[in-house]
Amino acid sequence: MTDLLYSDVEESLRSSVRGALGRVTDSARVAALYDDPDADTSAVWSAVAGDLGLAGLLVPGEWGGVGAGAREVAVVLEELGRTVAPVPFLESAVIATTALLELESDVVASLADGGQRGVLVLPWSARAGAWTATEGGAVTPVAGALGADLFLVPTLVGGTVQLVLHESATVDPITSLDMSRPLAAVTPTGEGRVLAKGDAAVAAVDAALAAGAALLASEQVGLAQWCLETTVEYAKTRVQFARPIGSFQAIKHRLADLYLEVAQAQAAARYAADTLATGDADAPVAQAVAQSYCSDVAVHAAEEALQLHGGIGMTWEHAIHLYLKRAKSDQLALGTPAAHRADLAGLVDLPQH
Amino acid sequence: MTDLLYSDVEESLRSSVRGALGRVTDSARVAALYDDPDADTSAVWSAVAGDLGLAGLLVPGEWGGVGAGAREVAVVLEELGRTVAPVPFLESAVIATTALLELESDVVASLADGGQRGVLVLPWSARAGAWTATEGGAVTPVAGALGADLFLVPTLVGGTVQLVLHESATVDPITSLDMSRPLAAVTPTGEGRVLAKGDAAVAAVDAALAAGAALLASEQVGLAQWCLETTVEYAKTRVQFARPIGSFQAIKHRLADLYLEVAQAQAAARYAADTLATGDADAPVAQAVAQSYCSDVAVHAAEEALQLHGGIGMTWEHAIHLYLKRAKSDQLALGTPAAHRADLAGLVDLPQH
Amino acid sequence: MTDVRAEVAALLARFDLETVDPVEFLGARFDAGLAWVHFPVGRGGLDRPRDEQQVVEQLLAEAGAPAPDLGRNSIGIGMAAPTLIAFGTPEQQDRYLRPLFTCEEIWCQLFSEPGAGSDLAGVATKAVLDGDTWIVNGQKVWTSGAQNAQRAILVARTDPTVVKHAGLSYFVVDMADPGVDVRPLRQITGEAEFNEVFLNDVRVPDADRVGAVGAGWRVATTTLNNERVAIGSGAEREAGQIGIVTERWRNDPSVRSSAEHDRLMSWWVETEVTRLAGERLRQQLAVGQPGPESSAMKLAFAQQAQQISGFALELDPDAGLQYDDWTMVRTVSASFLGRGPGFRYLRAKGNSIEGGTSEIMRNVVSERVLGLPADHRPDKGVPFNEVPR
Amino acid sequence: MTDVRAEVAALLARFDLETVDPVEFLGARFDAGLAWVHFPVGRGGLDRPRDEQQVVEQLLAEAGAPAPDLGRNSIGIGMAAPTLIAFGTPEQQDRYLRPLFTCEEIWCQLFSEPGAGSDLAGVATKAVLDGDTWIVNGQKVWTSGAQNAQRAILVARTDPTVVKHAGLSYFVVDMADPGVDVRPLRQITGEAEFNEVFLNDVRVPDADRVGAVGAGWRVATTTLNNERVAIGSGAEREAGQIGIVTERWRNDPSVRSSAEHDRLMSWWVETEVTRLAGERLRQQLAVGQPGPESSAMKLAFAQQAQQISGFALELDPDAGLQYDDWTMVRTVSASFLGRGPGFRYLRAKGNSIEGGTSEIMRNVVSERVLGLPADHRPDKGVPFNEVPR
Repeated sequence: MTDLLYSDVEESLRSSVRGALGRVTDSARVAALYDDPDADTSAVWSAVAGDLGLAGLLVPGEWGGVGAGAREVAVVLEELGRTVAPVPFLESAVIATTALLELESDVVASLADGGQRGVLVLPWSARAGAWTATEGGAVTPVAGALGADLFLVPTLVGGTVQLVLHESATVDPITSLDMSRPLAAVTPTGEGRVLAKGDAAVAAVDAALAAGAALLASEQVGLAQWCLETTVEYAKTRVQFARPIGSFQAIKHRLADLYLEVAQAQAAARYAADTLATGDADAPVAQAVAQSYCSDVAVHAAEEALQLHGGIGMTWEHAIHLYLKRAKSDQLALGTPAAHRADLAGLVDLPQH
Repeated sequence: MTDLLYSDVEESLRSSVRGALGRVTDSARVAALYDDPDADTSAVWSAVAGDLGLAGLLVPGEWGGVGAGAREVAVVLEELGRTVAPVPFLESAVIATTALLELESDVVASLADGGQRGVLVLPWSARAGAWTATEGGAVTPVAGALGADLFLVPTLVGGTVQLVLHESATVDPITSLDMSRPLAAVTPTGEGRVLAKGDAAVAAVDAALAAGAALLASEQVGLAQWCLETTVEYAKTRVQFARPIGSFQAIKHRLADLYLEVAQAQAAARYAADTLATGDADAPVAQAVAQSYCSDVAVHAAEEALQLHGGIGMTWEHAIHLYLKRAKSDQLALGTPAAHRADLAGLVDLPQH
Repeated sequence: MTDVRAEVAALLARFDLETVDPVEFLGARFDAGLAWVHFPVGRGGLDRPRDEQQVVEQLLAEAGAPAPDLGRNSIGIGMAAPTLIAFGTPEQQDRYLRPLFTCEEIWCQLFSEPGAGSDLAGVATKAVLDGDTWIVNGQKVWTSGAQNAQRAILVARTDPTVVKHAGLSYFVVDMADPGVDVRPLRQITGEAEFNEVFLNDVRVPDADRVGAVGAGWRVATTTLNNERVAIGSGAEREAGQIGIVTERWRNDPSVRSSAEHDRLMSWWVETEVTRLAGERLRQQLAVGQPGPESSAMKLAFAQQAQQISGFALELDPDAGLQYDDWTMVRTVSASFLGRGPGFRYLRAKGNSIEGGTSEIMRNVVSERVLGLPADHRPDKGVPFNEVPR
Repeated sequence: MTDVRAEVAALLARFDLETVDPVEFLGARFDAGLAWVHFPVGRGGLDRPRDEQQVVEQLLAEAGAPAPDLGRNSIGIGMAAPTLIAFGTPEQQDRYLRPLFTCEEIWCQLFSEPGAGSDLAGVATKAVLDGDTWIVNGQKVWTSGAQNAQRAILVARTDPTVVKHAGLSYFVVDMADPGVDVRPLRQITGEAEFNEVFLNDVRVPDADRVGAVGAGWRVATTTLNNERVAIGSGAEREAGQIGIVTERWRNDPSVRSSAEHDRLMSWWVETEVTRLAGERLRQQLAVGQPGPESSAMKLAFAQQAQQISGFALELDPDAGLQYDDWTMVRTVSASFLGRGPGFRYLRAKGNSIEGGTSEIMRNVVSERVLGLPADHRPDKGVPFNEVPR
């Protein structure tokens, strides 16, 4: 069985990331993005990708990366989820990076040091085995495109999928449910350079989306943990009817159920990260399980957090709404839970008919 | 909008039925059927069908019936559900009777006075539009066959469905999850008399199964109400940690949720009974809604009753298990909830693909 | 005996509905006793049975007569008016009812506080008598329409030395008082549908107290009982959130999936049985069996609105990832369905909080419908100012 | 320093495993200190670290050596033995541990009572000291294996005038005492897997008291902590109820339906994440981070067993309507999966009751894992005989 715990190195990484994020972002800065989508968030990218060098976590040393793996990336994503950090780490340092690594393209070096950001130009709802290459025209809605430098565009040319690298594109912002991960309509411009064709291109895109799905689960776990912890603390201090609301048994039992969900989501996300890291044959199953489960847990955690905070949870001034919007968007991102369960059915030989 | 309440006449009927059932059956007598399936339950049939004349509720006066309707039958079934009464009322006085009425067959007169019992020989899981006529051989598992006098057998003859009346059959008892509604394998014997052929036969069987499904919902409501009321009473009196368990908020909230379910089930069952009684065009929708909803509510009510009674609920000596077994069997009877939802999709134009 | 049909006819005969000024017409309607026929003569009513009001409303609607703006003045018409009739002085009734009905004066409600959410009687806003004027200080929240209101109904604590329910009084407040500070309260949807209202030395004449000093809880309960919980979302099948989803499913095969189909049908069934149960409850109320059962309906309505609006986003993920507009606007009345799928999802989260949380609804059902014992309340019998907070 | 591998080898060398009498072998194993290596020398152990026991078990299993019958004597070996080591007198340890390990003496547990279900410390069975003998009267329930047991561990009330936890004492009872009346307790499955045990003037020598008078709760807690909650249903994917359903689904296309498919996959995912969380918890325990988190696992296990076994009946309604056998039989150990679908459905209902109800598990998680405040307990600090019942 794989190691589902966190190593000391991973905990130390967590603590660096948490410290850095604490210095460069907070919920007020995230909330400001809803009124001013152009507010400057470059400090978050700089801190995560530049100062800590995390953009290169997945990239081997020979291409300027750290040569760590998916387990470490998962820890970073847990922390990004905990803070709803406005940073395209998953989009560039995981998804685009994985596509390039899969093709053994040295372009990955320009992403590894955080100097440039890459994006896989597909709708954010795409998942491995379920996406369509563009035949030209805008692709929408794409996450991670605003501020990106390198556009990896799955393109259909004469019936064959090509993965084309563009260095420029028209990027039209889209008002997003989750403004901390803003979406855009992307129309690549310029000639572009073909990185791969046919099966190789398809395999690179599928690998990128699979890695994204596997590791999005850790972002969802971090988010759900924040919701659970914040709500438990609130329940201990909020007094109604002369008692902390956390002493009411119905509240207690719901939080106990939520704890169970979060604990299970954590195990599922760890398993997905570990099997991805080791190239385990069970990785596709682990990813489908983690995405279908963690997506719903994150949404449930945010919804319970809002409800148990009562009226204050419905207000703009409390941070919960940022988590709810991220959780709901994450549920739709990279394949819905039902879609991943359908994929899983094929993997474990449980056909529909 | 249809009348979803109970008329004074209906309440008076309820009170007669409740009184009669109180004299002839109780949970100990039902439990005894599990150890001795041949224990005599004829007094229940006599009381309901004979003394009160309820076997003829649906049958017009000219055929010796009462000429009442589905609303009154629903009230009787609520009471039978409340007591898990071991009596084939639904099987004979509703399903077999409806088939004969649909064919305007005077055979119905022999059922109307309760002197004979009829049974539609189909598996108990059959529903309108989803059943197969026998080509000979045993039909299994059939409810209401033990002790029946008239066997209405949908039979496939030369590719055409016939509804054939047999006055004898080989009836082999089957150990049933719900021994208060014992099942059997039925092989008709003798020549039989063809009551209808082709579309007329199919329509009669479908009408019988539809009426059965519509009114089974009321049995489920009565059963669920008993579970809710019994559990609420227990929660008021059972003391743990020096408090009645009904003062613990988690228990209270679950019972509030169950109350809501039961109230909704009751409305759904009333609507199904009323639309059946008036031949309303919405009756098929009402039936699918009532069966898919009330089936699950009855099971949930019995399961909650067991859980909230704790250990005593797991014992043979408490009556809850009789209700759980009936509820689970009723859920499978005359179409599962998922099957009825699939039917409903066709009725309200919400196709799967 | 008055025939309300004749009275309506007489009223209508006096005006050209094409050109009439709404305020003038509503004033005349009030004076004719057709505002609330069950109210006393001279106070907008005719001392008639309550159910005749339905006849009046129907006849006036059929004629196309101007109606009071319930969107803007639901608090005034739905809650303040019946409370004033039940507890107000003749002077208060004479002064307030007519302009309230004509919507010349819009009302809002100052009940909820940050510290008194579910615990409605835990109000901390203080009113201290100074001569014949009450000086009010405190903070209220979730006040819809406060920015447009001329009057407010207020519950404030006039005696902190007795148990919480006993120390409250009920007032009519002039929103033009310089001590009233209304600030928009932005919600997670981006809109500010509600306000916070800060009360700083607000002066309320004792003549504007409704009911006895210390009787505020009883008066407020009358108000809240008139905050009629809409039972379900209406009598139509496929009303509300489910209707939006089914319409999409029927018209757009691209959102259909067999994995989601049974879930769709389950929600269809859930909303349909809630509709039927709501209808059954209305039939019971009509024959005189009212009760706290409507709390269970509110519970079902909130669950369905929230779950189905979330499900809708999953059916069309690319649309669900987007939002129509985050611009902060102040709205006058609640819109649950009028905007995009993301708005509907977020706004529905309030359904289980506003007007009593789902947790409180479950308490009500378990205690008042099922008769289960109350939970432990440490503040029972304890003076308000001795309760730990 | 002792090497347990060498000790095992030495033990194995002394017997022909083909022919050896199990009792003789187990006695020799006990004497060699290989029963529980962390127990003291002379009492079945070698004073070795606890985790070396796994090595012993594995080596003996590989060699095919006779093992104690845990099905019959799980109470003795799993619960009584560690309690006797922690609290028993030397005489008690000498007298009881060896025959317990060899299964010459089977043990049962007399803790639960009809009036003390979830409220474990609410035990009403009385023990009154008469000279040097305790006279015990009361009723116990949910006692598995009582019909085959020679010994029992008993919790009884020795002082009703103090708070409930303080008035209990812990005893070893000789089940052959004429005052012990064991009656089968039939369950909803038709089987009697448990017993009721009536204690009428049962005589227990004071020498068979374990721990101090009044320390019974502490002793019992040790026992219960050793009632190791099986975390999940094992380390294999598709173990338990889900495996039965998936096997059926794969092998029998007639039970497949698209309406049920997403539900099947949801349960598959649920059981898989519980399996992973259980594995993660085992890994945490192995590195020394034990805790009450296993209560959450028990919760998940019960929910899944119940829901999936119910789902299984819906997949094949005609089979689900039937039952294998209602004949009352007394069974020695629990069978969850061994019989038909109806039995599995009914038996699973006990999963959320036995070993602590799911409600108690949620209390444990919320208070001991999440640190939420305790609910109101009116009996706190009140002598047992003054608590209203």
